[in-house]
Amino acid sequence: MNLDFSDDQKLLQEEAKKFLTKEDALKINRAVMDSDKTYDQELWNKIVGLGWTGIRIPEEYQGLGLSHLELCVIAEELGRQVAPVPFSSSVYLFTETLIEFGSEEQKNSILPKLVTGDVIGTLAIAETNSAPSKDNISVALKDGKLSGTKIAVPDAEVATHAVVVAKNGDNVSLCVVDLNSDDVDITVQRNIDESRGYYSVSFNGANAEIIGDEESGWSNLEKIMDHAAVLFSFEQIGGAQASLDMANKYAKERYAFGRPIGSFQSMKHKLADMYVALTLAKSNSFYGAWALSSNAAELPTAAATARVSATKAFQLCSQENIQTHGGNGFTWEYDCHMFYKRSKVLSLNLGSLPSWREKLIKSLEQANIKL
Amino acid sequence: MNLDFSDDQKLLQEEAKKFLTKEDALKINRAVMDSDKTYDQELWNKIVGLGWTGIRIPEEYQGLGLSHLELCVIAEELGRQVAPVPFSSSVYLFTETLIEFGSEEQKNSILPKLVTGDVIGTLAIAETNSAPSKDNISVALKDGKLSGTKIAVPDAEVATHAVVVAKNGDNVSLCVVDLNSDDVDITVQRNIDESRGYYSVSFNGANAEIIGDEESGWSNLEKIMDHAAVLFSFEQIGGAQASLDMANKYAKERYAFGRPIGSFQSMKHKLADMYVALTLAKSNSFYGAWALSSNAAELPTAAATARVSATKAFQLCSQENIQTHGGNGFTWEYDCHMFYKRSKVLSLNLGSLPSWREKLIKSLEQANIKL
Amino acid sequence: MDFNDTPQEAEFRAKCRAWLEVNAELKTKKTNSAKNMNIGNKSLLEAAAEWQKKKYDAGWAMIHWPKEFGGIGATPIERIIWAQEESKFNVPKGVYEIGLGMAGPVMMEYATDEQKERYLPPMAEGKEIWCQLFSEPSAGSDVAGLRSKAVQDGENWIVNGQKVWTSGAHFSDFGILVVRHDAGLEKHKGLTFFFVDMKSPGIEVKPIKQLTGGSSFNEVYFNDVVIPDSQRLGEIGDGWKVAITTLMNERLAVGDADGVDANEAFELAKKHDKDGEQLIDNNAVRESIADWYCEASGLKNTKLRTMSALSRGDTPGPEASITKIVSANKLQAIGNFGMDSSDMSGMLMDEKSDFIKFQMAWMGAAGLRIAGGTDEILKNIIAERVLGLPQEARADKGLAFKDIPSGS
Amino acid sequence: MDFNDTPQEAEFRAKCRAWLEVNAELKTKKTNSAKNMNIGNKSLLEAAAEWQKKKYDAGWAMIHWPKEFGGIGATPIERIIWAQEESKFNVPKGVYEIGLGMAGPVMMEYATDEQKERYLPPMAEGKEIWCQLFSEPSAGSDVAGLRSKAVQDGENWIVNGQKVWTSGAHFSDFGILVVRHDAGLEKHKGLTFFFVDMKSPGIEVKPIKQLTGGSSFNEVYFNDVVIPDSQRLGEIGDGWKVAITTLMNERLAVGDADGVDANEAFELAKKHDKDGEQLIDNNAVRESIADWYCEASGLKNTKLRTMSALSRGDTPGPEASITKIVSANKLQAIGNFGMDSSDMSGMLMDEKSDFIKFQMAWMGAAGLRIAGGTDEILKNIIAERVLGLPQEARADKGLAFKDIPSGS
Repeated sequence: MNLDFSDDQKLLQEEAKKFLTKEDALKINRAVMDSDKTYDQELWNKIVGLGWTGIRIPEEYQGLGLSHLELCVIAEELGRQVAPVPFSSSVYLFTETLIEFGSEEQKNSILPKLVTGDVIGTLAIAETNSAPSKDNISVALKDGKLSGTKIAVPDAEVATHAVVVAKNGDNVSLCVVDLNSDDVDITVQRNIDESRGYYSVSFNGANAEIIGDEESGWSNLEKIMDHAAVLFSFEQIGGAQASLDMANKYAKERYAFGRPIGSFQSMKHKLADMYVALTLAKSNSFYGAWALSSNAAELPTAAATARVSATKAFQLCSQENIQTHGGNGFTWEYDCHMFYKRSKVLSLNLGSLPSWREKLIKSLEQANIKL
Repeated sequence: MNLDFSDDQKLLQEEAKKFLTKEDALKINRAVMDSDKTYDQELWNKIVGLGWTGIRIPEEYQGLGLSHLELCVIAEELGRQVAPVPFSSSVYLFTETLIEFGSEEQKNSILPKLVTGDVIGTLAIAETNSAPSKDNISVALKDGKLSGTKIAVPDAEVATHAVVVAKNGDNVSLCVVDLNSDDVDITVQRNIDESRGYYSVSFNGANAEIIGDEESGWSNLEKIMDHAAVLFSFEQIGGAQASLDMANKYAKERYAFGRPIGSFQSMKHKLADMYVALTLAKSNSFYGAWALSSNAAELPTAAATARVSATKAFQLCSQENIQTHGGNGFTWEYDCHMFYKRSKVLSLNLGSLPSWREKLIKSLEQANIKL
Repeated sequence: MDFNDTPQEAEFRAKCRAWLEVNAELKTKKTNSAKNMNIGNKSLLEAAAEWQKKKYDAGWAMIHWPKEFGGIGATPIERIIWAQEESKFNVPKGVYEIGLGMAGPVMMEYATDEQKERYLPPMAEGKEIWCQLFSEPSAGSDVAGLRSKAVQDGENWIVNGQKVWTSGAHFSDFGILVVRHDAGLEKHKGLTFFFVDMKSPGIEVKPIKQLTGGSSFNEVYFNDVVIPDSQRLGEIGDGWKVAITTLMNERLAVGDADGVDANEAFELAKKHDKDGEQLIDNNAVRESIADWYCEASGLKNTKLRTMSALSRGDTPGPEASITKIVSANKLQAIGNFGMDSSDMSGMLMDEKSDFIKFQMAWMGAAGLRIAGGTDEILKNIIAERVLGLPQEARADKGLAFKDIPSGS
Repeated sequence: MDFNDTPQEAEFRAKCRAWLEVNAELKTKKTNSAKNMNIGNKSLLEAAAEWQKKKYDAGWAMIHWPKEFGGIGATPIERIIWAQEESKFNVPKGVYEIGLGMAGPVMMEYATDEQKERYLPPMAEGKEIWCQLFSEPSAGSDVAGLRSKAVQDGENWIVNGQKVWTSGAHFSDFGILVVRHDAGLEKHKGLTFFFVDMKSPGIEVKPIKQLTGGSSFNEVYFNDVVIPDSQRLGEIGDGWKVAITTLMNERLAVGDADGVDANEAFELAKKHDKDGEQLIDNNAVRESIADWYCEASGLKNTKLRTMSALSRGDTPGPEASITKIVSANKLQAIGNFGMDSSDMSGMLMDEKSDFIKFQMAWMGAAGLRIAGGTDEILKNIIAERVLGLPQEARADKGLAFKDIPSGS
């Protein structure tokens, strides 16, 4: 019985934490927010240099050949420090798709470049402000050419490639597109988190190559979403933990009425509620990590469970961290808002909380899993 | 602008409160719980003697000829003291049906007896453990004879008559039945509130007389439910207020750690939350009372709004009153449980909280009402 | 019970209405009145000044004030009727409210007759704008813990320190101010109240950038600012007594959270689909909207009950204290709902979309739960003042202010 | 990460399993093990005694105890494995848990060698049942505020007072007891710990009737009860130190709320229809079940993380403290859900219906949120012991117990 990371994985996590602390990722994130940029190139280069983009890429493609578990601990640290890099898009979404469904040729040509940073990827799904479904995909793939517009594509500006969910005759297929092509127009879309970039991406007959079985695009996408749900949940618990830590520190240092505000029972209970939500989310994320790394049949359930509780925990912790900070929490100067905004963006990036609750129940109906 | 009761109505309420306090209705309720009885005959006789069962009955039928508003203030006091009498069944449900839909003959024969207490009525709706709907009524009326079984009929043992919702060919009709008939079998059903009686009632060809238009039985029932929702909401806010008052008193008197527990912030905020819920419910109930007494077009919306918020307020207040009392709150000896149980019974008697939320939204969809 | 005005009220309402119809434009569905102050938004300032002057000239500016200062001595219910009618018209808001609502009553009660004559009419007329200088970086919920210092120097006081969360400081002419004149006294006893010319040398105003990216508030620094003793309001050491009236006015004034409510959630749900299904057909959405509707209706009817009391000439009960707690939390929940409704694209802020107001609500609500008294402080107030629960033992009781633990 | 036992753990589990399969009956879906003690339910007492004896004879009764008292010196992870396996079998519960879980450790740590020899084996064998006597009418959350008095009289102590919430007092042979020996000392310093023969003259046991109508607990009155000083556990004045270990054991032992959980809600929703629609097709129901499932799964996986720590030989973290808060509140919500699901007939308690367990949950949860530490006390514990937030100033600090305000 071991629902925990190994000593090696914990060591990797410790090193990631030290690195991001030394770089002061939170401060870099603030600088990105205050600029027109949507990520930090230098920090990203260093992350690539550390090999994190190749963690899951097999050694034959110049990656580190490690497991999802190593990715989970890195994700938690990136979440804790709100790092402004295209890691989630490129690694959890794009690279995972390549590894799971890429042909030998596709893997050979792209995976090594993901390791070196020459390729950065993303995943383009949404087209309307409704939840994407098999039936509302209209970006079309025909004779190897892609046309139509995707919205809310994360990191599309820095990304060189995208996996695009496309209508392909009667099927939905996944395909890979070079975003630097002249047939692709990328326009920034303002979003609630000034340190993240979301874009509308128009394809005007751009060349696209199908990845994976062309009839299974939608179910393959669902599999990638399950993978990403677990990885995102680690970013979320990292952010939730950081929010709770900030609130805790402030509650001890801030005095009102002659005593630390953390000695007031309403503050204690608020922080206890945050701790409870975070602990449940963390335990469920560990379970999700196990299911992901062991490719267990329970993955759809475990991923949705991790996702729902991590989304709730991060939203609660970042929201009540602001409340704990009082007026200061509502300023740009304090860091609280970075976590509040990131909590919402992380929750929406893979589909909303109600959507994931629904996925969870569907998985229970299908799998007949019992607690 | 006057969203308040008149001085006369407030005087009536004050007298009702004094009467029920002098009688010690709460203690009578406890005695009923400790016995096999499901109501108190003596208290009921006194209530009849005060004329309360005839408040809404026109003077031509020997009633007091007053409005729904007078009934609302009485309801609030009965709720405050958890009075163990068949008032809600007989007055809010049965009498209201007679007044709204009875023929002149029916009114002549029954209304005066409701005033004198010779008739006590109830309303029989449910047959299964699903929410009653037009389509799941199977108790059948044919050639003036009723057959089939109703369940969860309140006060059926003490009641002499019932309005029964029955399938009548293709229609649903309301009809009046004499419960003392040999063709009616009444069996007590154990329920969560030992001071209230619910019964299964079987009709074996009992004589029944249609009341109201035979094709409009269901919509007439809905109208009666809207009336009752407002009246029940006053019982509920009375109970919620009593629960809050108990919690407040205990929080001031009970000491722990050398101070009154009401000085702890978590207790303060708990009681503040109860106060907030109660205030919203009370204001909505006042609005419901206005809509009911003025027969306003908004009644379905106002009734559902009052009902939903009063149900939530009473459930919250009675539940957290137990929590405030700690271990004592969980004993039979303290009064807290009487309110907890009554809160749930009052909420279910007219259909559950989800059902009323649904009615509220339906009414908004139909009426296009704006705040 | 009835929702109709009394004959007198109806007559007064008709009068308000008649004047408004001539002088302003009725709101329509499409009207978006400029509600928020923006730094340097001159057109709002100008528009507000113009409207205020118009009202003043016709006697509508401060109707509850005595005639001599530009009012008509209106009753509380008449004030409400005026406000209800005015709110139906598209008129500029956000410039004068604080001065008129908070500085006005204090000046009315504590200023000398000469000062009232000098300051109140221009305040009502809109010639001079007032702001309020209470909160400090180390004194938020515990306002009385403020540290700005005033030292008496002959006929003057020299003030040093920093205030925060001052709306409109950058365009105000005067401010009301509470400062500490003696840190050797107990916390509440060492405070004194002034009004100050915002153009005084040594006053520096800096905007505070908020979570939203906007700046509706300011920090105000005082560096050896000279205030004549004649601008003291109340006795030396009575500062808390003077301030507390103003604070209660603020807590009432903050009131309802502006922005999306149950109706907007309902409209969105009817219009929008998700997963191929109309949102309004989703029972979870229906249940949430039902609960929000009940809360919104409860607040509205609570206000009507308060008005009923006013209408009878009674003093209203403490019910109003619940408004901000309920509406700010509801706003945060509804904001979240709106963003979740557009799923993967819920973060996109498109000015033309149906969702932007939900995003603004979600951001703004985080501040509203704090401004004008946090959820926690307001619940304490309900518990102690309404329910009569005992105060906690005060850690700062009986201590000289300078000896109170402050963590620094 | 893996969910498999280590080879040693697997071997131990197989041993447990093998013995259990021979000696008990596997639970089936239909098995309803008698979980609750009922006054005078002799068959449960007998069945429990028989099972306890069987385990004792085979060495399974208290496996973590040393051999000399009937154990096998098992590791913490082995204890868990045994408990997991035993819980899969239909064996009687509710008689010995408190004695073995709370009195056992105290006796093990504080009793003399002779006393251990005399009392521990019969306790493990089930010949003698023990109960716990801490709470009092005026000392619930503030257990140390207890008032029962012990006065020393030569070699004996004379005890007077009243205890409450004592499970199993009416069938227990011995009890562990904390009382006040000196009200002139500070609250926590005036307490002393004993064990007492429950058949002593002057002890009177009365059942407490609960909200549910049942009686699982008792009041215990002490009238001049004589306890030999030799039955003192720990030094005079060390009563709180001895008691606190036991209380922490209780808070861990209370743990998960028994009764309906997300699975039962899910099963009900799949089976039941309302308004002509399957409940499970209602999105509001789906969302609630999803949230309950996540909470239940979170608690389960938190336990597995604790086990992982034990399995490595580490001391587990404080995560366990959240179990009762979460599960008792979830139980109350799910109980409500079940009752609301049958709408107008939701109050009917039919032993044979699907709904009765939801009704019992709704009633029981109101008590579970209090028993073994209220929600509020447990949140304080998380805030102070886990998050390190500062304690409030204690109103009773430094005062002699008799001078502490008690409101009476």
